[in-house]
Amino acid sequence: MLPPVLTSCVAPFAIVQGTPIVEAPKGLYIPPNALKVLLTDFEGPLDLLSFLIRKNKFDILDIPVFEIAQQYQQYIDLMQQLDIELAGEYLFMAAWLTEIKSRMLLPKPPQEDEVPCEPDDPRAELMQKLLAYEAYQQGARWLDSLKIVGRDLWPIQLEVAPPTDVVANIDLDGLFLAMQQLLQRAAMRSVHQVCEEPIEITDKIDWVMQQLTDQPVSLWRLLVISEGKPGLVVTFIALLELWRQQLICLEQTEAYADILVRRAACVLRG
Amino acid sequence: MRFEGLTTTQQALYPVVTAWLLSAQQPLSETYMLRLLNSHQDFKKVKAPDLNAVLDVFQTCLAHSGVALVPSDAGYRVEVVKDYLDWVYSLFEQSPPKLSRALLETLAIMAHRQPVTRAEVEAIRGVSVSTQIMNQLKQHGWVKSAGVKQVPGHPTLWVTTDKLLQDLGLSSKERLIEQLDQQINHFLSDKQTQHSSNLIH
Amino acid sequence: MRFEGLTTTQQALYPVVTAWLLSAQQPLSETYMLRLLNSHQDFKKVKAPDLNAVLDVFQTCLAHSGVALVPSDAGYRVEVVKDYLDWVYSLFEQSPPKLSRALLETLAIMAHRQPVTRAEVEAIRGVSVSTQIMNQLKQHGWVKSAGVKQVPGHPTLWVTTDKLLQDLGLSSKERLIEQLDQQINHFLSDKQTQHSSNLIH
Repeated sequence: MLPPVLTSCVAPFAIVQGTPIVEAPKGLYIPPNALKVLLTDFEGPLDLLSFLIRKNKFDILDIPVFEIAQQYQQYIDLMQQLDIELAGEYLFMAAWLTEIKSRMLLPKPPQEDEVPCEPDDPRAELMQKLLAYEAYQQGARWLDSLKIVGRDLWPIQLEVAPPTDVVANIDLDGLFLAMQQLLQRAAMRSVHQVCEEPIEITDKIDWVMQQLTDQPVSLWRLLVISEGKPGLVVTFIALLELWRQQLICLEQTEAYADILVRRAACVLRG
Repeated sequence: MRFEGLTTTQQALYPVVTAWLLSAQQPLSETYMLRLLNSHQDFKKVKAPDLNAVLDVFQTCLAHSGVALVPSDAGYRVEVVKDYLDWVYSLFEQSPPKLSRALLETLAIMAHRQPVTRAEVEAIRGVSVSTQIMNQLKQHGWVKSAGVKQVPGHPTLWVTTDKLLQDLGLSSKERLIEQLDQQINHFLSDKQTQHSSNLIH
Repeated sequence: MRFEGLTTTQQALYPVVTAWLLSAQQPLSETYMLRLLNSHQDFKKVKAPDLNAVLDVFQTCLAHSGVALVPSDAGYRVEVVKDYLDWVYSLFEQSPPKLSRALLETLAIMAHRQPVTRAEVEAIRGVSVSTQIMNQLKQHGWVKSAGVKQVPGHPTLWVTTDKLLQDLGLSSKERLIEQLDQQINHFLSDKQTQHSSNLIH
């Protein structure tokens, strides 16, 4: 079944051999997943609205609110039918459109001649917002058109060790970036690896005990990213085993907080 | 053009300029290279045509290779050309990043309105900016925090970084803002014209 | 040897290999390059002589320039020729050198996992840590040895210094570790979201 919204649009939704097709041929089946992809592709209510305006070739500075509101509502209904989780912003926009609609229905107060009614236009704020948003979409398209390092090109920078008297700049951002690249590579590697070296639980237990001191250590520090999922599982089992043997203590101050691990000995001493 | 066709000075210039272009960490403009060269005894009299002759020969040498000497707004840079980017990424066990529309929109607003809070970006986009997008922008090293806004809640103010300018091949932050301004104003005036012509007809 | 003298396969190989050599941050061995090439459909049958022909042409192209293709035990690497190092340093005077990716990665692991041995860092990075990088880290005063690990061979254990904290503008080592932890958490939770959103579509 074709959702009503796709057949009721004025604009053709396809052009076949030069002929615009306004109504879908009967029996055409759009897989629900494809439709879902289309509908979840919107970057929020303003994006959906500007899509509708473009599709209908409306003037953004003179939006026919009644038609737009109706089409918008149809999309929202469709999204809800398909169980797409709707951000609150979408519903807020629906309410706003309804409000503008009702304000436009109110009789206009008698006006002094020749005074333009524009400032009182109930649509003014919405049109302003849409305009600003579309302008930035244009800005984004411009950014996208640039050749961007990493995506479109890779600058050549041969490594030259600096002379000893030169002080290098270092900042946390640089360190974070390096950490990020490392993690990405580790993630890629774990995908590529076909046969992995087994990680022995006894080795892991030894290693974990070496890492632990009297000071609590975050569980994260014990996880070796490059070992991938098997590594995580082995570490987890190793920790459970150590815990069972009462060699370590596990602490968590509140739900979802970091789990802290430490040697059990310090607890006895304390 | 071949190395043998260069003058003696140009031949002496060639290794210096090529070493620079291949090891510099940012694009090198002609002016910048000339200034640096002229400050040295041997190359006091070097002029733009000498530099250009050297650049020409270098370009010829790089022909057929996977890299090219590319001029941009910010200057000359040697870069891996797009066709071979995937090969370089395979060496680094990575894949080229994809930039989503949401990310580019957020970046455009941040660049144009900087310093700006996340809430201000959200007000323009009409939807919340996901933590994932913020993380991606930070991971690319394109935005950084620059203090907090002196309003209740003290939200972080975001600005773009020098790395963004380099990655986009732009010479300065002013240039970036100016270009975005142009794009935006162009768009707005287009809409205005369309609107007025609608009114007439 | 000229590009035109190469076979068709070798000509197709040329841009790939040159892009690799210029962008790799460590020496590339013949074996490694061949393995990477052979894993690709187009270059399944490429053998050592093909690679060598390509390297020869590249060497010729770099003649007279300020860089050279240098073979070593570890593999091939394009390096700035010693005579022109001072010229490259003059670039650094204007803008201090950025730290290499390899150095930052090594430092990030050392900071996060300290005390840690060099072998442990190598295990995480998946490549060896060069002596040059260790020397640079020590020279900057960012890492120091803190005894040896009680395992066969007694490898040195490395920790970060107060100078690193100062240079990063951090108050304590715990803060540094905590911040790196946060990065990892962000990454893992991003991966998770990406993964689950992939499942939806």
